[in-house]
Amino acid sequence: MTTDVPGPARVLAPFGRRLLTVTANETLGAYRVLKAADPSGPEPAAGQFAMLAAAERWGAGEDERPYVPRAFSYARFKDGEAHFLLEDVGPGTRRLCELGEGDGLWLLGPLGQGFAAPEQGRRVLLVGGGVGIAPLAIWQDELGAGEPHSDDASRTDDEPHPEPPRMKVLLGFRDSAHVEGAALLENAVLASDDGSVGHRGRVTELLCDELDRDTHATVYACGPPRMLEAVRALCAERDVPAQLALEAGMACGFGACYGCVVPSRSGYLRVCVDGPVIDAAELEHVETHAGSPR
Amino acid sequence: MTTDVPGPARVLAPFGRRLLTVTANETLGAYRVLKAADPSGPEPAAGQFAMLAAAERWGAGEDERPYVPRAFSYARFKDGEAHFLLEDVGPGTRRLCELGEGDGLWLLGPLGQGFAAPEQGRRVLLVGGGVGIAPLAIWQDELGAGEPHSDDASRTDDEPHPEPPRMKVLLGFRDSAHVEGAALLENAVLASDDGSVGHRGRVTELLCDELDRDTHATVYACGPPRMLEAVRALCAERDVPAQLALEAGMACGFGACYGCVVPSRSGYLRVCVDGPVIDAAELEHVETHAGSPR
Amino acid sequence: MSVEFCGIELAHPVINGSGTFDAIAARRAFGNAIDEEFPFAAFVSKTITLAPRAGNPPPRLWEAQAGLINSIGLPNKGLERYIAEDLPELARLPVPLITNVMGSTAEEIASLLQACDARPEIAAVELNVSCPNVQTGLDIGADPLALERVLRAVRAELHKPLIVKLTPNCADVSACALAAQKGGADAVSLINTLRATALTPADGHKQTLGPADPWLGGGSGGLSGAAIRPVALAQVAAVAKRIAIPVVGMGGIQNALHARQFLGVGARLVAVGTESFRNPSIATRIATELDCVHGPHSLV
Amino acid sequence: MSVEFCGIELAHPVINGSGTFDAIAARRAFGNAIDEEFPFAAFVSKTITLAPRAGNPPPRLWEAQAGLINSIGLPNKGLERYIAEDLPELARLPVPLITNVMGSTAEEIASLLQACDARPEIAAVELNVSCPNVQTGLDIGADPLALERVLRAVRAELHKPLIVKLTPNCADVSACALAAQKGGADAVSLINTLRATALTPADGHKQTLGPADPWLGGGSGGLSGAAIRPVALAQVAAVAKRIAIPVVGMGGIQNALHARQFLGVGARLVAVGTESFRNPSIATRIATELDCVHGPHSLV
Ligand SMILES: Cc1cc2nc3c(=O)[nH]c(=O)nc-3n(C[C@H](O)[C@H](O)[C@H](O)COP(=O)(O)OP(=O)(O)OC[C@H]3O[C@@H](n4cnc5c(N)ncnc54)[C@H](O)[C@@H]3O)c2cc1C
Ligand SMILES: Cc1cc2nc3c(=O)[nH]c(=O)nc-3n(C[C@H](O)[C@H](O)[C@H](O)COP(=O)(O)OP(=O)(O)OC[C@H]3O[C@@H](n4cnc5c(N)ncnc54)[C@H](O)[C@@H]3O)c2cc1C
Ligand SMILES: Cc1cc2nc3c(=O)[nH]c(=O)nc-3n(C[C@H](O)[C@H](O)[C@H](O)COP(=O)(O)O)c2cc1C
Ligand SMILES: Cc1cc2nc3c(=O)[nH]c(=O)nc-3n(C[C@H](O)[C@H](O)[C@H](O)COP(=O)(O)O)c2cc1C
Ligand code: FES
Ligand code: FES
Repeated sequence: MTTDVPGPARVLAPFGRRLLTVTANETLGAYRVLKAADPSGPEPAAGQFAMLAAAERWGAGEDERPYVPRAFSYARFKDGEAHFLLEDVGPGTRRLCELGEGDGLWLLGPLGQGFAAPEQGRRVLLVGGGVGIAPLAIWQDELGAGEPHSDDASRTDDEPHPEPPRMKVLLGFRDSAHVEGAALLENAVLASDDGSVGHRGRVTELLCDELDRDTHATVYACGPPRMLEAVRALCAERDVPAQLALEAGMACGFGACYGCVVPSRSGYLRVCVDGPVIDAAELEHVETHAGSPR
Repeated sequence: MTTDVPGPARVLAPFGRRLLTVTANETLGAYRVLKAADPSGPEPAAGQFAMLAAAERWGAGEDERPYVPRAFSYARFKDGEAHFLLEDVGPGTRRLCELGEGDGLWLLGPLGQGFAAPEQGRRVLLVGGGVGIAPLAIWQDELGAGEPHSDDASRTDDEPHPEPPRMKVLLGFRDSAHVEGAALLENAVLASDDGSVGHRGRVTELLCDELDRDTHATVYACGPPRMLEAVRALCAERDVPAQLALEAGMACGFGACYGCVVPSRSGYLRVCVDGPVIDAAELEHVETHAGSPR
Repeated sequence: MSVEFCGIELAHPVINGSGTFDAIAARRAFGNAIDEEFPFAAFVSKTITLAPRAGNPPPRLWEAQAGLINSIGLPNKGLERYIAEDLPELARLPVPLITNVMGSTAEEIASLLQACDARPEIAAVELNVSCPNVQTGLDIGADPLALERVLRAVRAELHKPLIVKLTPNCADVSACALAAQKGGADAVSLINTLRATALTPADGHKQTLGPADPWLGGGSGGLSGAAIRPVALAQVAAVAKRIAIPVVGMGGIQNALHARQFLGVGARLVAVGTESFRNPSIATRIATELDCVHGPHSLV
Repeated sequence: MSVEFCGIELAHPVINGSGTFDAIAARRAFGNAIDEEFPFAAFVSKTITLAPRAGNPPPRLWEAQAGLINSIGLPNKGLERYIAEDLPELARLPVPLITNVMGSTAEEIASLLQACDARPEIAAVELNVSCPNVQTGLDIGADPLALERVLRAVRAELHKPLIVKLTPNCADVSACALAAQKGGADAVSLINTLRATALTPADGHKQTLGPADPWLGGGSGGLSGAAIRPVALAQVAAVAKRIAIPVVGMGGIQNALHARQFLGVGARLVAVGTESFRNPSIATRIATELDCVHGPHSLV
């Protein structure tokens, strides 16, 4: 749903997990887009996530894992349907990737702290790596892609809507199978490690070029920790505000276990309640060993 | 396969479990008949059993059980295909009942001590209760049902075959859905707890009548411990030899864990190596609390 | 339907395990819903120490077969800030508050108890003598004599119920429970996590033969969840048989059947820990099911 | 590819856990195949005591989540018949024999060691000081001082390697391992099963609230299998760091990855127990895979 004014960055979750029904599981190159009907669930803020578990056979994989639920960013929320972008990296994601229409999905969410609106006038740079593009997609939905949207045409209210901020989308992927995930966002400039599509090399090289051109921007980034660390460093050097959507191994997702911490200037932060979106200025560096898969 | 002379009561198992392919899973009233191709496996002796586990999702049921494999009597072995009669009583049997054609099945077997041939001239009484009829079916196959078999007609060797022993088959079930399992044997006289088919009451009442008529018989029995105890007592009072196929909770099936014991006159016996078929004379009583489901 | 525990009236017999539910963080995530639908009959706070602790470096979690290994390292803001910042928040909860504390000497414990004694928001104190994640030298909870001695030294500081949270990593937990009773405990709780470890997987599922690299930032940790339930049930049964004071049983409880087993072997209350991570409102469901099927818990 | 263990040359580093494989029963089930395809590099026999023991009444097994609880109760024919009847059979195995013994006093242990010393069929002795299923009063294995004292008293009776099988049900297993080393052990093995229990399910999956009825004939038992692996790995790592003598690591090992983890934290050998129940030839597969992927185990 495209709204021109971003909502609050933290939407509260109902207490207790909900049993949703999977409506679709679509292949998107190397990824899957899992969709589930969540008619009673609140619309999440961009950058928030949910804890997911299959209703059946969760505790059934290789080595009898997964046991605890897994965290996934909302990639989109449309007409009471939640979309998640999944990459199969282990038993939990594998099990979720297996789900089909009609299967049950436990969801707890929306959780965590989402993206905050850019400072008026600053250009928006969305920087995503791999499956980390997911929260940027829903953020683009919220901010407006900077392109006309078909459903905007049907709007009849005559209130003036603020101009959507100028936006540039920079996405990096491993190879051409992964690049297909970029379809989740509009108007993306691409990089690939193997050069199969777009710039051969890292997405942070594209970011560097952008910032060299003009630092009057707010950066929103999500991806592997090493990429986020590069983004952080690039922005810090240039005094560009950046919001990073971090990952960490999680058990609960709602601040109960203290398991998902990353170091910050003010001590350890729990990614699930203090993040996942964290102001880059709070971090001395991005922890690369917090138990996330990348 | 009908052979007129029963083979040895213990056929050795190859060391190591084998991965079989399920060829059929047929409903038989309240039971399932699971068939799997075992081309390299030896033909079991009647009364022997195998340890079975599904190749996938064993460790995946309710409460993450089953964990160890489960014991099942061979109900039939025909042209390199093993048949098992299953009753769903818990997570292990449930998982096996779910298997379909083409699914993988781990099998270790044949294991244990089977039935010994009857003393020359004695009438054979097969007494089965519920899913315990399974080993009696393969035993009837071995002994010959006392009826002409179609494949006997094609025999061309001109050796005289000994007369198959006179045989009576007495089977008891809970209700009409379970009675359908009787189709596994030929010429059975039936009893049912609810009187829906055959004698209303216990199969041991039929046995009692038989023995009152003529004690010159050998009894082969398999079923719930309480039934076996009644069989044992009836035969002991009348000096009728009886072989009982016992059950006990098992972890290994090959004598390794000492978990499957039942008390006997000479101390605890391991049902998996000293049985499952045990001469009733060795038992003071049939243990009812050995961890079997009935 | 309510249950009496050390003179405190609880609505049902299900509480949380210390360190497995943060009511303040839950309010951030779920808003007022958490107060309206609070799942536990009492709230046990995470272990508090005199001085603030940062806790262990990440990673702090490892998922095991039917269990979870944690190496959290008891991060907490320290007694002073707990009282100043957290107590007012926790006082708003609709259930009694049990504050869990840990000290490495009798003096430290005495200070912690004194401070808790002075605060009316706190209904009872749980003393953690068992946390395997922290290097306190020796676990006093594992040595019956040391445990009794420490408790005798500090007991007078607290005029409220004192629950001693035993360590399961000991030779004879019922001897430790008896020592706690002799030392003046009003109740014991168990089990805490079992000492455990996990190694870093080298390139996916291959593990090199070289010297092994521990996964957890803290080096080793504690195992909780379903995997430990048979051990927990044995320890709770052994303890309940040996002592007269009430027992809080926990360790891998996932549903009402499990809760009933712990109550059946003699626990007065049960606590849910790791299962709340999988299903945050599971305690409500357990309490409801305990109640539906079997009526008043006074039966126990 | 072979590995040296207390002066004994083994073909690979995988042996069996005592009481989890019966070579004589296996011969009845599998015939000579068992000798030709024997999966272990040495065979450890089930615990033998001076007098015969019947073991516990059934049921003796309970399946837990990713684990197994047993309450076997150390049934065995006693030393005399073991030597007369079993030794000749076991001597036919293609691998060295390690006889596991248990005694409740130093005198009993001394007699057991003397008898084993006299038999050339026996390559080494494993002394079980840890079995939680049997009421020997206190487990000597859980008390470092008692353990060292007993070992000193008996060590001279045996002129062969002595492996002490530690109990995991103790406060500090590495202190016990050190005591074993001081007492004259040539190696230690761990972990034995964790004390655990299970209750009889009342009408299917409902459990009544009344006093709970233990499922196991022996009342309580010991947990083995996958569920205990994180605990086992932590104990083996702690012990290997503390002592100089070799360590036999076990507890929930199911595949070569797990074996490599135990070797990685410092075990010289690994033992497979419960997993053999699920797959009797798994040790062969583990040994092969250890070998294929990583070459000589002398690397360890
Ligand atoms: C806020 C947030 C948002 C996320 N959004 C997305 C998303 O939109 N899409 C997406 O695909 N992913 C997302 N992730 C990552 C996702 O949660 C993980 O990929 C997932 O949890 C992996 O689970 P698994 O069982 O498939 O793999 P695991 O086996 O759990 O492996 C994943 C990584 O965890 C570590 N690991 C391995 N074994 C264990 C173990 N036993 N215990 C603990 N750690 C282990 C390793 O580092 C491994 O690479 C997000 C994570 C967070 C925190
Ligand atoms: C030699 C032999 C031959 C057999 N032949 C057949 C056959 O031909 N067909 C057939 O259907 N069955 C047969 N059985 C019985 C079959 O093995 C059991 O029904 C099966 O093991 C049950 O497993 P489950 O997981 O379905 O049920 P479980 O949950 O294991 O329950 C079965 C019974 O085990 C006990 N139990 C419950 N929970 C546990 C637990 N956690 N741990 C241990 N015990 C528990 C209870 O008494 C319960 O009723 C045979 C058994 C033996 C020993
Ligand atoms: C992540 C985590 C953190 C914990 N923190 C504490 C703690 O701070 N203090 C304490 O006494 N116990 C702590 N525990 C132990 C639990 O309270 C409980 O005793 C244990 O987890 C067993 O219960 P369970 O299996 O239901 O989780 C913690 C457990 C976990 C899993
Ligand atoms: C059924 C069973 C019987 C056992 N019997 C003995 C025994 O007689 N002596 C002994 O020292 N250990 C015994 N053990 C312990 C094992 O040797 C081993 O230490 C333990 O099971 C952990 O390994 P695992 O998880 O691989 O089974 C037994 C274990 C099981 C499961
Ligand atoms: S995942 Fe449990 S505190 Fe963040
Ligand atoms: S099942 Fe293991 S000894 Fe019989």
